[in-house]
Amino acid sequence: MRSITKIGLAMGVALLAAAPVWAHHAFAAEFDGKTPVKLQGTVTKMEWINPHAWIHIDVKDKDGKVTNWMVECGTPNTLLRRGVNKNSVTPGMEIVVDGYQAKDGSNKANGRDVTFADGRKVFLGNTGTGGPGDAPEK
Amino acid sequence: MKLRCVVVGVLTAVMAASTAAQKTWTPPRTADGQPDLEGVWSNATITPLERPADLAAKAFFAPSEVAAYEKRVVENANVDRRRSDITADVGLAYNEAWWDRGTHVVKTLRTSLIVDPADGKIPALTAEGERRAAAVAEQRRLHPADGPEDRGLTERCILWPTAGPPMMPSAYNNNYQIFQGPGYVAIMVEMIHDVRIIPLDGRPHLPPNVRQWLGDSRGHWEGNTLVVETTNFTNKTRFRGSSEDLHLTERFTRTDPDTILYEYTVNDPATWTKPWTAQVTMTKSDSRVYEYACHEGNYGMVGMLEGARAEEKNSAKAGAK
Amino acid sequence: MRDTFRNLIIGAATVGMLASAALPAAAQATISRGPRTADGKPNLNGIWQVLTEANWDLQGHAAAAGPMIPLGAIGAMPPGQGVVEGEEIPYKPEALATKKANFANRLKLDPEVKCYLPGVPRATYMPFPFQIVQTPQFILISYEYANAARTIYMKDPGPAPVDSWMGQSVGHWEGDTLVVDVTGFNDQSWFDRAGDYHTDALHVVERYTLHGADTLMYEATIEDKNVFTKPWKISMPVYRRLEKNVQLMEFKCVEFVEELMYGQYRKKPANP
Amino acid sequence: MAKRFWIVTLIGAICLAAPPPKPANYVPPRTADGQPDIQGVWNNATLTPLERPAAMGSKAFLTPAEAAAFEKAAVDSNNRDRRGADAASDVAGAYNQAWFDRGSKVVPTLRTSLIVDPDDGRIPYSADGQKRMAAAAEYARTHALDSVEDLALADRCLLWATAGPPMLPGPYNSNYQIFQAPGYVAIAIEMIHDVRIIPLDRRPHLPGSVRQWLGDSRGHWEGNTLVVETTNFTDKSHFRGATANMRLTERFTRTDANTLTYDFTVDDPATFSKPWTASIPMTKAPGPIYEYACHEGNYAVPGILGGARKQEAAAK
Repeated sequence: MRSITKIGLAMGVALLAAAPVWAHHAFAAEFDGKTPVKLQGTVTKMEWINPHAWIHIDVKDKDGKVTNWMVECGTPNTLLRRGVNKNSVTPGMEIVVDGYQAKDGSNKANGRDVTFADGRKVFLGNTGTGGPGDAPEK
Repeated sequence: MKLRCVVVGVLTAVMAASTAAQKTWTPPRTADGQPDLEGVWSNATITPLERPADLAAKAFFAPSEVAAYEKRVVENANVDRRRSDITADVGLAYNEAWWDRGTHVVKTLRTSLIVDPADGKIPALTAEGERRAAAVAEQRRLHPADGPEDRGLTERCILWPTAGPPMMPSAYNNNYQIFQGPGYVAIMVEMIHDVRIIPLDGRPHLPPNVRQWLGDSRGHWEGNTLVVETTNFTNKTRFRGSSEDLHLTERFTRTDPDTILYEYTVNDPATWTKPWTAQVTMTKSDSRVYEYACHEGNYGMVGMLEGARAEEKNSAKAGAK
Repeated sequence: MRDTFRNLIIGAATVGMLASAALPAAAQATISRGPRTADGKPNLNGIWQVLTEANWDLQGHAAAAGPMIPLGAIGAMPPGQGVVEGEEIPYKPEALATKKANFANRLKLDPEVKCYLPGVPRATYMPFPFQIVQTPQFILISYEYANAARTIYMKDPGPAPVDSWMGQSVGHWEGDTLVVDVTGFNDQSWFDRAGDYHTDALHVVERYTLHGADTLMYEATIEDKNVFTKPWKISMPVYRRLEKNVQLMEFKCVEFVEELMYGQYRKKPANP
Repeated sequence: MAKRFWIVTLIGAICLAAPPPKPANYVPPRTADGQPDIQGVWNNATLTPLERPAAMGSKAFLTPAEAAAFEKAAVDSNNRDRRGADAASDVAGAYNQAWFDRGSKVVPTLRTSLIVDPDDGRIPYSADGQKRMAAAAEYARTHALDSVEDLALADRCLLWATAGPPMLPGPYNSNYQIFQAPGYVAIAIEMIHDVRIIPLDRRPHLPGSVRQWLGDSRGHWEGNTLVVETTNFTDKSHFRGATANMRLTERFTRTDANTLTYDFTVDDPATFSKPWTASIPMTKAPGPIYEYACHEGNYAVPGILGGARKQEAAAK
């Protein structure tokens, strides 16, 4: 960390500040930092739509009651360029979502981190789609 | 640690070579004799619009500095910024997987997109510009989400800076496809499927009472440079606080097979004390423009408005207790 | 004498030939070659618009009152002779029931009410102009309605990665006809305001043929095994817009439906 | 009221006579594209009613003397100042002849009805047809002025009998202008500015699902007679009780420079036991066709319905 030069730091700060402005919408406006959620469930539908992709998952609670959650992800077009396509995430997949619940209290959350049970990231160009882009990450 | 490392494209001598070659290369011609700008281009870049404070005096990076700088910026963007402060964390909800801000500085190696004024900063606002900016900020502060009109044009799926005009690099989807037919240059902007069809026949602009989100553009060729004049902006577009009297001049020059130097001059005396100019290098892409149907899937808008209503109810309840 | 006589005959023959060339395009047996691009293809560049009432209802229909009483005659449906070859759309029985339910609930369900992208072929016959910018590898169609747009790839880029509203268009020339194969649709768009719909199995093949300099003949064959018993075809002429300095303008209609779609979430709703 | 006129004239001149002779074999001029020329402004007003009045019994034709007497009596009666004995009948007789243009002549054939077949000059209703007509009458009686749909089509400015089709003479404005162009005959109808554009190229009718107030007409020439087939009627026009499946055949034959004989045959098995035919002479008129903008000035409908509502409120 120490080796970051002044330039890097400055740039980093600028970038940081810029990030939320550039998002399709400020997540804080829709999701509530005070209600984090951890959802483990089965994908029922994957909506590859703009401005945000949405994963629909069935989440079973301790006594087996199933509720369907909608998880907001980023813009899909970026991933299409890395070889992700509609077969990358299909109904039946088991995933774990770390995120925050929607402010209006509905069963919606944002996908802060969306991983497989074994911790592998879901949204990488290399999830078995052999797409270009980032190096496989363990 | 879910740090996702990104292979950093290391720019070496290639960069220097292409800037030097700019002068001698002449673009091929389209079927009807126009310099050929066709193809898919991206203007993603990590170079910010305005020069960061700590680089105040430095207009250009030396070629040797570029690689290290780029590496740091990209890594910094990818660090898993789990924050203790929850709202900041929520605000940074994505990691790099979702962004596509680009991994390179502009090929001109400038430290900012702005080239004039020389300090790389947007010139001072006029008094009216200050007043207008303050009014907008106040409105936003008092009415963050009373209705859809209070949200930004991107959140309303109406207009993204990538379309502008001017066409600004943004968080992602910085993709354009240029088509040239006889008498026309057409620019398809991926986000939000806006197509700028620019007639080259010197016809007059639309009547001044006709205002359009993307204004009304007219183009002509000066040698190998396409010059595009755009007027007729609405008073709702507000590019960085601009007024509806914004007069924009854009210049497209293909400097080598893989680069278009895109330069725009913002002239809006009602807002800035003097005109200012920026340059972005657009790089040829072998990808394609995908559909960005934004409005059709805009669950976010409902979420934001309902979120605001929920908060009001809660604070009302809290107040009533 | 003989020469003058011969010249006379030749003169008459040429006049005859010239006369036939001057015959109106429709009278000539083959479709006139029409204007050409530099690479020898029919020149489809220009601003075009359909005049039929297909967007109200692809099938023949009488005029009818509209769903919004306060609009009066403005909201009424104009009559149309229909553009479907063979009059009827060959719905499967259960699918016809869905279409009728769609029509009954059209103010809630028709994507056009919400300014959603029109899909194909509906984008062609929306009551708005569209512009074709034709290049050898790509043909851009930019629609004034909701700034919808399509790039027709003359080289097949492979299957569409995800479903989309406007689908993925791959074109090729068959003689003087541009044939466009469109796949990769989602199931959201409608074909018209009468509730005619499809699923994501939709496959459309369009044909654009110049018919004289200022008219295009447009055909579209529509196929969806989930909804129709067999492929069916629509066809209609498209007319070039000839006004001076004509250009596409903006109809970015998202702004016009925000009250409809989000008004209820306002802090102070207009009509609570 | 109409029946009383007939009885009066009959008493005056009771003698039977053969119908007048058929006109000589007139050959009409031709339009530029070779169609028999039926262009010009025509009027089909006549004192002869569609159906033979019951009082006439089996009398198919008037004698010339009877016709002349009748015409004089009819015109005088129409012009009489019918100040009624009581207010109601006075209001009913509100207009005198100055406002009407029912014509001043019976048909040249002196027939006692426009209907030529069946011989009795009456509409041959089937049992079903009669049942439906009775039911409609009963409904009208009990819901006279509930809503605008209960008013006559003419009162609603939707459709007048002069347009039909078939095109019957009205109390006024029975004026038509015919235009002919290659492949088309067009009939402009003054009331209510309806234009029937009849293609002659034998193209198919509109799809059966498409229903129009004036139906969908196709024409062709048989010698000097224009034959027009019309189908695709709505289930709202009910010409004399007919259903939407009515098939109408009209025949236009110019019999002399100033006369266009217009015959029509109505075929609707659900309403009429057999097809029936009527013949109406159209006589050349100076014209022009004036604009008849009906709906734009229709104060009557709000007056009628408003009045009914007011009376209902008062009765409560």
